[in-house]
Amino acid sequence: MITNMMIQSILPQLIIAFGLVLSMLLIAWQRSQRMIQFLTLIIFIIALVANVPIFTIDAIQVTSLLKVDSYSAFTFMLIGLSGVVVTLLSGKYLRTQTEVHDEYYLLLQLVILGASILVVSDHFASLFLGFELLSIALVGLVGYIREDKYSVETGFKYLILSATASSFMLLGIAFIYSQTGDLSFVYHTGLVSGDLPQASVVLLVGSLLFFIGIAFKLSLVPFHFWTPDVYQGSSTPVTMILATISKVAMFTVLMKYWFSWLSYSEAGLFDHDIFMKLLSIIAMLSMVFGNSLALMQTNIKRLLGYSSIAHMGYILIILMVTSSQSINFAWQSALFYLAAYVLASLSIFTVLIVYSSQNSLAINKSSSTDDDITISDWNGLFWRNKTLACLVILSVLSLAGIPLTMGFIGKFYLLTVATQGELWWLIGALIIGSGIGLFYYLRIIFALFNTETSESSVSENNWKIELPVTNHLFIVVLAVVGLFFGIFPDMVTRLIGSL
Amino acid sequence: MELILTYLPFYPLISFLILISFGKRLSWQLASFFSVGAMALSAISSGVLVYHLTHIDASVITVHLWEWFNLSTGDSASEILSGVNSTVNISFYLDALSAVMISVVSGIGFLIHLFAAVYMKEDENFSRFMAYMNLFIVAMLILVLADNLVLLYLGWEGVGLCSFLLIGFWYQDKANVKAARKAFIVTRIGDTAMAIGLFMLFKTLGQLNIADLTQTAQQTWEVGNESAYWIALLLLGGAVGKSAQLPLQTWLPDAMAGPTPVSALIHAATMVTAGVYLIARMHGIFLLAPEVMQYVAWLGASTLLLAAFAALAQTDIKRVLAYSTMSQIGYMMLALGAGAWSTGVFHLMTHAFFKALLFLTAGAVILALHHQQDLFKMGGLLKKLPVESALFIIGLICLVALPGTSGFFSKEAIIGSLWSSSTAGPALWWCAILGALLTSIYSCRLFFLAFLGESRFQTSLHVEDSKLLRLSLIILAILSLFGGLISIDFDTVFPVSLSAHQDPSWLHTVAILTPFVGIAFSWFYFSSYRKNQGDNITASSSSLVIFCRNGLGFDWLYQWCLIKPYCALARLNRRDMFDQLIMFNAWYVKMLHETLSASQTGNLRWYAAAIGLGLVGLFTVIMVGVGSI
Amino acid sequence: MMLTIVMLGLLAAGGLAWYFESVKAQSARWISLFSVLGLATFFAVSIISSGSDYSQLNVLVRVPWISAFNIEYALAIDYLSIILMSLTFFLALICILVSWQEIQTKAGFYYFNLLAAIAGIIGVFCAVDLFLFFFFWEVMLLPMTAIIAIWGHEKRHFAAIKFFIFTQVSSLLMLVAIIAMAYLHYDQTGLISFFYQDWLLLDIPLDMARYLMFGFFIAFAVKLPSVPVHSWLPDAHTQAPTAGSVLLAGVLLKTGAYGLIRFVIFLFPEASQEFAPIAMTLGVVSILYGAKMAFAQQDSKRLVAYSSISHMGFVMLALFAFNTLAYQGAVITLVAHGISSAALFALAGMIYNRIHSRNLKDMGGFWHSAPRMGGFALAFAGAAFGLPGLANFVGEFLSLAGAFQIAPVFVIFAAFGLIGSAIYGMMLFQTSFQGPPTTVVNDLSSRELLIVGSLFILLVFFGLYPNAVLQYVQGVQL
Amino acid sequence: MTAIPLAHVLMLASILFAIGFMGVIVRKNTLFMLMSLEVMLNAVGVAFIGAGSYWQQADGQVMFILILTLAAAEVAVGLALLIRLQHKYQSLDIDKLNSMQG
Repeated sequence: MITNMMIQSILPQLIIAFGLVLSMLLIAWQRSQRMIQFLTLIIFIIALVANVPIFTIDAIQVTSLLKVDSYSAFTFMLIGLSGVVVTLLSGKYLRTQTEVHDEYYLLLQLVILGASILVVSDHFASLFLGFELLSIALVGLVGYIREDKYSVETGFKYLILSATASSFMLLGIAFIYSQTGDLSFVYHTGLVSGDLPQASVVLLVGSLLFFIGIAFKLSLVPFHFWTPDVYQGSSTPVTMILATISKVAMFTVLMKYWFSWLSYSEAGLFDHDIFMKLLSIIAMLSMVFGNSLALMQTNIKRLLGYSSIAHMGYILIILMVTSSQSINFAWQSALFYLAAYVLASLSIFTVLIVYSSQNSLAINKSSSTDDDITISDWNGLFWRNKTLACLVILSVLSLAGIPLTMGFIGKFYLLTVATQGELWWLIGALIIGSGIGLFYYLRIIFALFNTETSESSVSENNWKIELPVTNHLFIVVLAVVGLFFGIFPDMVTRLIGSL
Repeated sequence: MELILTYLPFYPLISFLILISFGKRLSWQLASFFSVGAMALSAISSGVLVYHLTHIDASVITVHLWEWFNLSTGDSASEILSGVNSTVNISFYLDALSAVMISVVSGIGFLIHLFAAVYMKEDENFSRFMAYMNLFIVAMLILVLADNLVLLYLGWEGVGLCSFLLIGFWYQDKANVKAARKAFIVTRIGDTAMAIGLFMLFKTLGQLNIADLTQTAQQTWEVGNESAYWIALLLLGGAVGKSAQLPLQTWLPDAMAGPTPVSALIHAATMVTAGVYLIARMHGIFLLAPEVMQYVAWLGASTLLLAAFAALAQTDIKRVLAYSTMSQIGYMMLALGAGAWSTGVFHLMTHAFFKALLFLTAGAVILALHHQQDLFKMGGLLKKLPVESALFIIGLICLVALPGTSGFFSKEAIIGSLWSSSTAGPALWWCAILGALLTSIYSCRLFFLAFLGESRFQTSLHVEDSKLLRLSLIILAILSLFGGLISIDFDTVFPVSLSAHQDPSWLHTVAILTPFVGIAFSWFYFSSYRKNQGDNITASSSSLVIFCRNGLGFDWLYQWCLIKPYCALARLNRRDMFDQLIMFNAWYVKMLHETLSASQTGNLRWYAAAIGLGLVGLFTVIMVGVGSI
Repeated sequence: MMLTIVMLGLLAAGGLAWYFESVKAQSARWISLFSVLGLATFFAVSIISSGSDYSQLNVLVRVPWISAFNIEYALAIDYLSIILMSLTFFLALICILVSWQEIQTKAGFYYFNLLAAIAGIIGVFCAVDLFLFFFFWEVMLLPMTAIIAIWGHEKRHFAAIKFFIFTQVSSLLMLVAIIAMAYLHYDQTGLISFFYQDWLLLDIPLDMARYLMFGFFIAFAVKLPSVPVHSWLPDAHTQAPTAGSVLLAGVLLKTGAYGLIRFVIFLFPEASQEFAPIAMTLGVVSILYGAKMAFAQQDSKRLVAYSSISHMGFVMLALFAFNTLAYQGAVITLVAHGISSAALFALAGMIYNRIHSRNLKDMGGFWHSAPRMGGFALAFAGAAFGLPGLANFVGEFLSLAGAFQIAPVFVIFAAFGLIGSAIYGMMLFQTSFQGPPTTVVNDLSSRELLIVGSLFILLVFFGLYPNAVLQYVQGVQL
Repeated sequence: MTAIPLAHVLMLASILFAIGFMGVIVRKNTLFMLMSLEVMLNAVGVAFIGAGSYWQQADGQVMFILILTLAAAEVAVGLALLIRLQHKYQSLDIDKLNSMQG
């Protein structure tokens, strides 16, 4: 029985799907990059507007496939906003190319659709749909710019590995299904097979396989290998998608699954403790390894790839919540952390895009963009353009979890969860990881102030970077938002707290 | 009277401030006027104060300036009960003992300032020199006037600092710099012991006011009390450092690197006797620890002998005098150890007179010889510098304590007090006699080498014909000769010694005769020095003599036991082992980074395999987990 | 309100300085100077005119900040914070004067950072909501790190990173302890609270208190710094520009001591008592090790940095003696060391400006050409080795005399530090100012004379009349 | 006809899956890698069908159809990339693609 309420609750997804069709029609009618970009933007904004009322509703089950609640509304907001930013910046980025790239926006919309389905899915089938929509579209995007020297390599790596990972995930789902006879996340009594002597072991293995699929997308150790290469090889807006939309959607669905799964363990069918240990090991490894990997990295995009490994390790702490009472708080923490992480990533990738487009304009590079920005390219950026540099500083500090930024409040949430759960080992790893992380974060910041080498290497006329007003405004907005929520996080925490 | 006492240290302080702020801009006249004038004011004030103290009424004058800090532990109830006054004040306390000290400090100080004004006239940093001298007087006056041990400590460190500054006055010479550092650090070791003593005093008695704590200690502690023992021992440590007694005596000979007036003022007359003053001042505690008094006596005796032997072998005129100072302070310590407080202080005073005279005269000689200090390059000065020689002879006869001189009175009194003292005894008496003998021998050696025989130098003499200079020397000479007649009444300060025992009658005779024996011995033994012809005498280079000349090997011992290990330790650990331990973590992370980076080969098949490996790994974890449950 | 105005004022002044420097060169320093002067006066006037008794914490502001965690913007001051804030203001002025000529590049941004750091430090001294405290604690680090990293010497990046990582890692431990405390409060009262005075009412089980105290202790011990977690300090001090060193040594280290007093000793009295032997051992080791290391250094600023470690060892020893007298000693040592180490760093900076080297081997005989400088150098070295009459002596004396009541053995060992300090103090002074003259240096300019003169006068003032500070901390019961 | 035990189906699926995965790891030729991926996906399909028949539900088959779609989409993208690879490197050797490291 489909009610109005249900329609309303999945309205954002419907809007995007409808918009997708509309976009294709538009392409058939007239190929114009500007128009399709505008349409995409409109679609995202409408979807975001449609998303607003969902914040206030209670959790609502839309068929057995989807479950919409305010948490998913919040993550959808994050995804949608990231989509908007990506759309805006893609315009900048693609305009430096010669061809008309309307498929790009289609793929982008597909990614957002996949992600938005993921966050509301409550069933393995819908999860699978969303997951694959996201992955396949991303593969398309990752290898999108054909002229780029890395595009084939990146595309292949992402394709093969993500397909492998999704096969793992599917096998896991099949194992789980074979034991529970139910593809929905929530446990329904009496459905467990008595056939197998060690039902819980198969369940465990199935869960493990399923988790590997997600862990791959979240680039957790030891499934992180693809991250730096794909981050580096993709065009920057796509990397931005990988870093924000994909991560947010994946983590949300993992949380949904995991907290529903608590019901299995409460029924004694699933050995939560072992899995918990497994997760802690993965989390600790990710924190330490991710940060260590980034330590001496000079390529900024690779570095951010490594740092995302660590961040996903940090946020995994939230899954260690055992009692169902604290699930609410765990959700809040996760949402805040994700919000902070998304904002920081968006900011720093924005700078990357603006910087490289500015740079390529200045140096008059032809079609192929050179995205291999290293830290030393940013030497003295602070003296060349304060706004850009300030945004970098803010976002890097946020990633490092230093006060004045949302990242700090996010870390505070995480530590609160960990302290409440008395997860001392994880706290230890988090502190060590942050300590290591500071090293490369500070390296970036110091480079911004470095005056020694940059002045000589860059000729005088393009020493100062002048930004177009729109870019400038955009960057200022990002910085102000980041700073404002960093100092007065109350608005966000209240919003999250009310969910 | 209080007012005069209050202002006493401020005259030199003001002079110091003027001199230090204007520096080289002051002419010689002005600089001398300020510094010597301030000293004259101090000297006059001291005179008035002493007169007042002895002839009018009070046995004690105190003046309270302001509260420095409060040592109360906040637990006021118990403090009121115990009646402890724990404030540490900037207050002055003048009794007979400090009166002697201020008159010595400001009186002799004045004379030496007068001398120095002439002596240092040519130095380009004249005003800085006089400023330091003035500052020294300030610190010394505070030291002797302090009514509590913390203020005393202030003066104590202050004089140490000035001594440091003045030894290193000619700072461009590395040797002087080293000597200054040595003096400061060695005395600092003693000071630290003293500081611990203060902490202990405060812990046990709850106060640091000298008069009060002496009273409290004597009321609450039995003789032989353990706390008193330790406190006295620690205070002795301070005194030993400042007064250059064993085992912290090594700095004094090197301190002669400073200008001669400095040696006279600081390293002969005043500062080095601060240790004696401290023990005399704290006699109340020492009386409760007779064992420590014995230590004091024995330390004094051994220093006395050691320094005398060392003096015998010196070639530098000032170093002879330095060892002689050390030796004479040994006498004072001996007296203190024997409980003859007043004789110790008396000797302090007479010694200040004649040793200042000796140093200043030596300074005049050195100046005349163009800064030649080597005894073996002097000789025959008696004829060439008759006035100086006469003055020097006066100083020497006081030093060897020929009857009638001031040194005679004080030294005989010390020797006389030893035999029957409960904390000294015949053995120490013999030490003192031996010391007296040695004193006369090295004095004669000094005299013969420098003043008799043929002159062993070529240069013409540079004669400073200054009346002021002569005047100060002559006043000192008069004081040295007749200072023994000054009688001081210490009854209000020290307990009256009970000399119930009757000493054997031959003791006095022996004591009086000893110097003559020494002189006679020298007359023959050093005859070559006395009547040498030309330059055929040189310093002996036998190993024993060199051993004595080097202060009996203490420097060498400390060099190897303390300084070298400390420097080696510092050098070894220059890079800070804790830092390296911590930075080792950084290295470890870097290794991890490199290992992990190597795993990022960019090879797709390896990445896929890694997923498989990860799966296997996690699978193992799960299986182990399941198996273990 | 008053403190908020002060902090915002400092930030605003920093912003103005930054802006106006680009409009008119050399304006930043004047703006900073006058704004700090003005705000300091404002601070002093409001403290005096309020006429209240600050022997207990006076809560000045308390407004909700992050309601989800019941975090408040709460500021409170007592005499301890007022003393340290006054020191901060004074040294802020010194810092500006010290930077007057030294900082020529990017001066606007420099003064912004300087003032921001000072605002953060003021915040640390008055925050009583622990989250807010942590916030300020971190915020003051950022501009400080920037000062080291941008205007520092040759190895500035390394030093800045080291400084930042040390403090950050240790303060994360503190953050965990803070959160744990807040939830302890929740367990006991059903309400999360980060408010200091709420915490004082808690009944903390000893076995928990041990760990919590340790979390706080680590952070403050790093900041203090205490051996064995001191090694950021020599690097940071050496590489920082003069004003950076002055600020670091003068005030930043004091935040560690302040934290120890307020958040370790008063919050966990029993656990700290229990921990005292270890802490005192650390204190003594710091004293001796710092003195020894100082002696081994060739770099003048590094030498002073190690001497700071030694001095802060006295503070640690005194604080954990749990004795009123030692407590007073610790407070006066804080003030005295703030002034004296600032003075030594200022001097080292002045020498550096003249000969462009910090190596003691390049120095010697400066007295010949710069007697005034030599005189002050001697005075400040004297302060460092505890010359009576200067403020440090009072601090050391009270600390040791107080601690001796409790732990004589520790104090006897600590007293060896007095010898060690004399050794390095003498070495510092003699190798730079005595010996044969190497280079001719200019004597102090009038601006420099103002700096060292005012520092010296304060040292003497507090040395002879320490009651100016002590009267405010006398009644404290530990 | 006795039903095949679920355990056997799962085992078969696992073995097939492992074979496919090994194929992905060991084959250098990109085309074979894509084929191995197909094997993996089909192994999953077997598992789903087996489980669906065990539970007597259509869900398993539905999932299988979805998987088939996925496989098709993946191969489509994969082949497109393959052509580009051939075009660019004149080879299908996957090991040539390692320009990004470290």
